[in-house]
Amino acid sequence: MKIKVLFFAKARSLTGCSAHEFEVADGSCLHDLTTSIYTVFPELLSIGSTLLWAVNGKYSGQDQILSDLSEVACFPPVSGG
Amino acid sequence: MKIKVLFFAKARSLTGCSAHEFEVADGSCLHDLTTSIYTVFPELLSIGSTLLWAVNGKYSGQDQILSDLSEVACFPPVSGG
Amino acid sequence: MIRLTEDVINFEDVTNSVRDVRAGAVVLFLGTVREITGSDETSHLFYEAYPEMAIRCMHELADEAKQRFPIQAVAIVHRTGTLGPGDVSVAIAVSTPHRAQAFEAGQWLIDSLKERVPIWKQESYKDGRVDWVHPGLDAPAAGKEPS
Amino acid sequence: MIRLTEDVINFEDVTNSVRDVRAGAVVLFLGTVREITGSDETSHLFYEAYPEMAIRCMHELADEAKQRFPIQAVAIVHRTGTLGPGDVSVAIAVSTPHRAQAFEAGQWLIDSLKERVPIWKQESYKDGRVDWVHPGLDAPAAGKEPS
Repeated sequence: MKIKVLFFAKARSLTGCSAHEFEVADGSCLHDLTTSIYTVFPELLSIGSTLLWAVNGKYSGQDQILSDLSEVACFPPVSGG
Repeated sequence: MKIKVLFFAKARSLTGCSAHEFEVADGSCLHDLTTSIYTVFPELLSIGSTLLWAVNGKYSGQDQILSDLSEVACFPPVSGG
Repeated sequence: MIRLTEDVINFEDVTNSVRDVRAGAVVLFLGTVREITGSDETSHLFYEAYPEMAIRCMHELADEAKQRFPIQAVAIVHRTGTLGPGDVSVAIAVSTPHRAQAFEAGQWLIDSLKERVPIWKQESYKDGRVDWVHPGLDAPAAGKEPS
Repeated sequence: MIRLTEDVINFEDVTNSVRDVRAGAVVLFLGTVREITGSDETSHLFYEAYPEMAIRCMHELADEAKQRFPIQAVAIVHRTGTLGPGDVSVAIAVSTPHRAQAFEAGQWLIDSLKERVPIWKQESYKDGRVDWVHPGLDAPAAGKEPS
């Protein structure tokens, strides 16, 4: 299945794109997708330990199961306010 | 000497006047004036223990020495805000 | 901006008066007239001040706040006269480099104002009762006390 | 009022939106862009949001605040885009029956917003440096962080 991933802030700067589609096996979890993302965008590994992940607009753990309707977002610690 | 005394809020309601002049001996302190005030306005005694006193716009104790330039104010606990 | 006024308080002006490029945080406090306190319904409040002393005390509060907290600017405006439910009776604004300081300074200022500044309110209830509100005296709790 | 906007924040509207005759206290917090932090001079900030999630998080904050504090009403407005020194980046207003609650709720809301809501700022310094501000990463302290 194809999963759309959004990149924000420094994650967007490092990848050079604000959105990218990844192909993962049906039934994959966020961890599986993350592995694909780091393969395509190894530059993200420099901030990988701080990255936050959201699925359909909710903060999610790496064991979150994805579907082809999932919108995933990847971003560094927030700094609004 | 003559001392002008201002009454505010419930002190004004009880005395029925917003200002009154009192005659006290030269060199009197606030305590001496207070005694005169209670004699003229005994209705103030009902809230006497809570009354606050200011001389020339500053909170003052009963031992404050007065002069004929002193403006004294008498009022209950404040409730602004 | 330290002021007593009989007019509606323009809290936008009060707030803008403390904004500063050295400040990262502004806190504005508004005291507003409550319509209902417990079982009492407030018709209106009348605020009376000893103006010269009130202004002097408000300046002292601003000065003391600047010693206690790293404040860029302070504004205190209190309204006098007759106010109805929802009206703003007092506006206090403060600006500081960081946000925690702004909340602390704002709370200290309104707490201290309510303890020290010679302003009093008389409450008129919808059932016709009229009471001066004097903390420590036996008048019923008022629509603005405590806020 | 829960909103992201690219326009100047009208904090008078934000404040008025929470006023209520059941409330005796209103607290407004403004986050403003500091020009100088330590030895760094800020030229401007750029705020980016994940809009759908940011709005959802702001609604969750408002709901959680109402459970934690006796709040009458909450408003949260955050600006995105480019802001200069002195500009208001965020406005949070809250109304409560009594004043201490309003300060507590206001502080909790801005603290929580800065922890959770997916908005980021990129700082441009007058010496030409440009940095994303990400707490926990090694970018220099920014003009708006911490406020």
